[in-house]
Amino acid sequence: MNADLIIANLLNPPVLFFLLGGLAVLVKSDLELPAPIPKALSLYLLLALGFKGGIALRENNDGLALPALCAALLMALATPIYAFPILRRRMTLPDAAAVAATYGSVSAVTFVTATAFLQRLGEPQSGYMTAALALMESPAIAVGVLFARLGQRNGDDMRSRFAVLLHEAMLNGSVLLLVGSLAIGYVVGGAGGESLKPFTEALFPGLLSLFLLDMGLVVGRRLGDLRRMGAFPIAFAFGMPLFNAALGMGIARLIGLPVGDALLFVVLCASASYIAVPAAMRQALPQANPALYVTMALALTFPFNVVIGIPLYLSVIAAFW
Amino acid sequence: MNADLIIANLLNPPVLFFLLGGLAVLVKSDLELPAPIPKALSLYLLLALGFKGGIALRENNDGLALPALCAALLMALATPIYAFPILRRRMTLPDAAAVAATYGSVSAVTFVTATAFLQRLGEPQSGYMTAALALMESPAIAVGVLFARLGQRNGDDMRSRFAVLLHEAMLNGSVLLLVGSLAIGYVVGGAGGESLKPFTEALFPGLLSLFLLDMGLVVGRRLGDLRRMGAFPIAFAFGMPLFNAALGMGIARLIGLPVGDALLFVVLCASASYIAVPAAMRQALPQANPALYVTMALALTFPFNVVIGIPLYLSVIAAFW
Amino acid sequence: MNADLIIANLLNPPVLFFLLGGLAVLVKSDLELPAPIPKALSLYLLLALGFKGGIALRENNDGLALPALCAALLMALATPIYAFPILRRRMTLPDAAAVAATYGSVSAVTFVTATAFLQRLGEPQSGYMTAALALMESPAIAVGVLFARLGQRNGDDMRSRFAVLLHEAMLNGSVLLLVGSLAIGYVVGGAGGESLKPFTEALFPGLLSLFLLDMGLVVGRRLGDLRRMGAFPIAFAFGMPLFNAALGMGIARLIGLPVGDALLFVVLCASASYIAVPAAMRQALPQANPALYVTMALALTFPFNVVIGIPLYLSVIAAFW
Amino acid sequence: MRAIKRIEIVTDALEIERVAQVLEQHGVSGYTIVPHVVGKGERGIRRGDELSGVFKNSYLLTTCDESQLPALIEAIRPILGQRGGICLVSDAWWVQH
Amino acid sequence: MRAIKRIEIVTDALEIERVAQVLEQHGVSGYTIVPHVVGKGERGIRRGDELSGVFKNSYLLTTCDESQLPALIEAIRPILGQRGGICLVSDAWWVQH
Amino acid sequence: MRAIKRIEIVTDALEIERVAQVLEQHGVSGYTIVPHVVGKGERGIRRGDELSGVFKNSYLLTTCDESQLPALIEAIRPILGQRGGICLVSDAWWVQH
Ligand SMILES: Nc1ncnc2c1ncn2[C@@H]1O[C@H](COP(=O)(O)O)[C@@H](O)[C@H]1O
Ligand SMILES: Nc1ncnc2c1ncn2[C@@H]1O[C@H](COP(=O)(O)O)[C@@H](O)[C@H]1O
Ligand SMILES: Nc1ncnc2c1ncn2[C@@H]1O[C@H](COP(=O)(O)O)[C@@H](O)[C@H]1O
Ligand code: NA
Ligand code: NA
Ligand code: NA
Repeated sequence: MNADLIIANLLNPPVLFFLLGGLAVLVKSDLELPAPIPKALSLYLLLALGFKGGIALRENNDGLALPALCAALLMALATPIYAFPILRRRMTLPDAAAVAATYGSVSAVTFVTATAFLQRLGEPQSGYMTAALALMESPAIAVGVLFARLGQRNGDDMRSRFAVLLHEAMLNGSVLLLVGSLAIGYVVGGAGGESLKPFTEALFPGLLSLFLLDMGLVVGRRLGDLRRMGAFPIAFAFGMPLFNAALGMGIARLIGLPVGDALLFVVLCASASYIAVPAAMRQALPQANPALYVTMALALTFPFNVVIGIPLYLSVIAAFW
Repeated sequence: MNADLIIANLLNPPVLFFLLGGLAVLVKSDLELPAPIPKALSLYLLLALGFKGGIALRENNDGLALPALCAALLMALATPIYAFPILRRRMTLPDAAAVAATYGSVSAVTFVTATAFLQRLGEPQSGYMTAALALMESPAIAVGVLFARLGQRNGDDMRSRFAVLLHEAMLNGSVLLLVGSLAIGYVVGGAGGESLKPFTEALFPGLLSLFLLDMGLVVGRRLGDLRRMGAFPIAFAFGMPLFNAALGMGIARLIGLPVGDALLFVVLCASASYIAVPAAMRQALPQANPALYVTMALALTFPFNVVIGIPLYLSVIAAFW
Repeated sequence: MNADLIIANLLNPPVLFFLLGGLAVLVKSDLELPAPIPKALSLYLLLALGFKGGIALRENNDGLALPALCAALLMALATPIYAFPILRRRMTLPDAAAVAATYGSVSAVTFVTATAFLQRLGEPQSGYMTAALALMESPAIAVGVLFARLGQRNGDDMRSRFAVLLHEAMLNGSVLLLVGSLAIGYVVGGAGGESLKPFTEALFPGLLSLFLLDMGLVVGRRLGDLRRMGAFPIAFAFGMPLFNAALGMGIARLIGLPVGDALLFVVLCASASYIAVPAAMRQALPQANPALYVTMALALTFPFNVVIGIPLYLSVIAAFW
Repeated sequence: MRAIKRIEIVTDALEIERVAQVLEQHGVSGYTIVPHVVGKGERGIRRGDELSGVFKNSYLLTTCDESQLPALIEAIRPILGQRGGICLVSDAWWVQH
Repeated sequence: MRAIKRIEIVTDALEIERVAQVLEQHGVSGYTIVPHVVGKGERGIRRGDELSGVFKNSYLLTTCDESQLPALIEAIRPILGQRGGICLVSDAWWVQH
Repeated sequence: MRAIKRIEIVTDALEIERVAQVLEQHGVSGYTIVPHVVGKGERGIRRGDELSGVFKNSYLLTTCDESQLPALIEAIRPILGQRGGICLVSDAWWVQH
């Protein structure tokens, strides 16, 4: 693999700010972004991402959108199906279901970081990958909860919760903002979106850096929870992304996605959700332990992808494409 | 009227984000902008609006500033005077007074949206219209409370509250920030304000979109209150802006305002306050029911103006000018 | 001295917004920036300042960095040493120690305002001055607390607190963010930092204006505390900056700093801390009275430096260089 | 001053709406909520998740007559049983105005 | 531990300053305020208006000696009468330190 | 319903972590914290400093059995003695779920 890409990624300001956040927790500094700022930044990132994606979706359609979206949906549905039986051997039913959903769903921030990395490298990317991101947020949640339901006695109670869950998964604020902004970007198009560019594009790398600084703090604080975790979840949190990345690469090659889009697709497959999934699980599977599934996604898979995964995947793609 | 303008307005990103906010409430999504962000955005809009207005006021003085400001003051004072007797037939004294004040005062966000719309159309606008906005915020509050006082027994108590109210109305944070930024823009002028442009101008459409997304959420949540409201307040909330718009157009024509400024003036006349007025009424008329006057201004008049009113008024102006 | 510079400074939008904030308190307006926004703005300023400083540090090294940093460290250590005996005559031991630390440490906002002023005047400045700012935040705190410890009986308790304090002083969130951003800017360099420029540079004057608006409000609210303060603290709060500015100028002349850097160095010497010091003192010297040391730094020394001090120092420097 | 029962409930912020509905069904005149509190109990620490905004508690304070208490408690108990949290009852006097 | 009276007041955030002033006039040693609480009572739901920042409640906790109580209550009652809200009094023990 | 002791503590936000540790050392089952409250006491007004983020209080509510109370109070007292604040104890009933 290509050490230059790893270094290029490590010299990316957002990644460096992420590491700074982690360092701050390590040295027990009291640095923190006060309460609603991280939430506001994540809304900004989704809005900007969706809006740019919508404009791109309209302008550049190379016929690969449909296969890419189908592949995305497929991966989102398949991941929990093959992950669940593995997880179930070592975890309780609700925990296995929640972790399976976590890895089938995606991390918008990992995607956004890959996007910023491609932009630095001057590698083009398509708007429909943002649509793929939106598409992959929810299906795995439904699959995961379905597994939990099938395995449980009190089906009645679960049935009523299932409706709540579908609603929560599809109309979760983050998903809605992403999809809505995508639609708005599509509707107004490039000329109509010009006036928003300073907001959605010029500010993007800066606000992403600030957000990743906070992610570093959040991840750092979670690292303590790892001690209470067995070897299995830790192995899974690194193994699953690598497996999914390999699978994703094969699919991307088959479809014929260009390099940039292939990386984004792989990153979607390899990433795990720590926003949409906990929000839905709280409702649908309150028995699942968030200290397990959130910590795996957030403290292990997320930093692995952002620091090593993205350039690693890209260097493999570059070798095979 | 001109359907193209309506469509142009509907393709304006801020308006689309407003509709997205409304949609989010409709489908019961949990999308929300966390607590102080909307407030911070509204302060930003006032600061940027005032600052740009101040610079424009200094640079471009076409002799219409004084008549425009006099007309603005006149409309702000007259509106509650003719609105009150109509309202009093169907409402309690404090409610009628509060609603009269609401419609005599103005909505800065409606004004700002009209401003962004004109900018998209390339239609010029004058700095003194921002001064008119500032001028129209408070007088109607004083008139409304005066009516309530005249109709009430305990004049003594009201007298002491009247001083409090005048203070609240004139030195309300929003009004002060707008006027202060206007003054600062005027003092530093175009060259001195250059360094703030990326903040006050380039970011403006983006932050306005974000704020209107939140306004859509707020309005959507208020829509439920409409059911408990009679037909009269609803009719008033649409009728009054139309009447005031017509009146405002006549005055703008008489003074000879150019198209852009005429639209802004009409929008000021047609809009209703939901920030300055509640803040003052809480002190001066605690007996008035905010579920009535805030809901009328916010859930009916505001969306009507932003979505339909602005392009409608402009198309009429375009026809007569 | 040069009246033009004073006026140029007063026509600087950030300074005008600072005065607007003070005015708002004076007229009892309810204008306020809601809770975490000021904190978020201060984090932004530190991040942007550090990042820009790091890039500048890498690109432009004129051999003056080392002497400048040594001089900065010296002033930070010396100031509390000569300030403490003067203060001790009229104040309790903990208060004298805390005030000594306050004036040995620095105000990042004053520094940033000087930076913006230089930029308006087109005067160049070096990246290592930002490093000097970071370097001067903590040492005075250690010296101040050492004095308090030497004068107190219960040395044992103090010893344990001293470790806590050093940690707090060095790894305080603000200091860490500044130093971390400096390091990141240095590592990525000019080309690597290009993508963050709209965030760290274009927005800077605007967000500084917004922050200074809030500082005006904060200072205004503190002015009431001055009445309860004797003449001595007030005299000290003006005398110490002037003395330190004179001393700083001499040192800057000796080292041969260019005009811009000389001003920044003088501003560091003349400014007093109201963020890092209270955060550390709460832990290390809880007996010291914040109504004394914070009010001196915030309500007297800060506005003095921002409104009069910066142009005054520059006009003297301009005369002697 | 009238003797009343003072009830405090801490539970998941999401469930507090359901608690409030139960109160209204039982004719309780009013309540006050602190929307975001940090807590520790059997389910570990709950300080509100920074990213997803979930896992936070709310605190609710209300009052009722002694006669209303048993029915109210029976209605609230299952919610707490499902989602965790506590309910404390104490004596107080209501200052009439 | 010393027996004291524990007083809780919920009212319009704006009026809480006036309540605090009344407390100080009556020589009450200290108090604690939760600045922003959501409430429901006779005047409907009050959750703080997002735009104008008005219509929100505050919660105040304080203590006094039994002897101070009657005068204090008489002073607070009119404020609550005008603006709404509640005042609860209960028994507690103050842990001296 | 089981009779328990209800304990409320208000002190510097920084010290509240130490108080929580003490509670856990004494086997207290749970607690709830309002992280940021405004207060007035012997040390003047504490409303949280806007710039440095210091000088703010937290409020903690917890419960214990009558038998645990004396030891708990002895452990908390020195913290309050050093940093200020109050500790109130009252009677309540715990609603079992
Ligand atoms: N003894 C207690 N005193 C005060 N609050 C408690 C207590 N036990 C539990 N809580 C609160 O109730 C929430 C849920 O409790 P649990 O279901 O036991 O995890 C906790 O997060 C605390 O906020
Ligand atoms: N029974 C109650 N228990 C707790 N809080 C109450 C109660 N009644 C009223 N409140 C609080 O007092 C505020 C004003 O009450 P009201 O004047 O009745 O609308 C409400 O918004 C609640 O926060
Ligand atoms: N009588 C009281 N009632 C309620 N809270 C109090 C009381 N006395 C003190 N406090 C709280 O305890 C904090 C510290 O008190 P002190 O150490 O007396 O300054 C104050 O800021 C208040 O929040
Ligand atoms: Na995935
Ligand atoms: Na109007
Ligand atoms: Na200094």
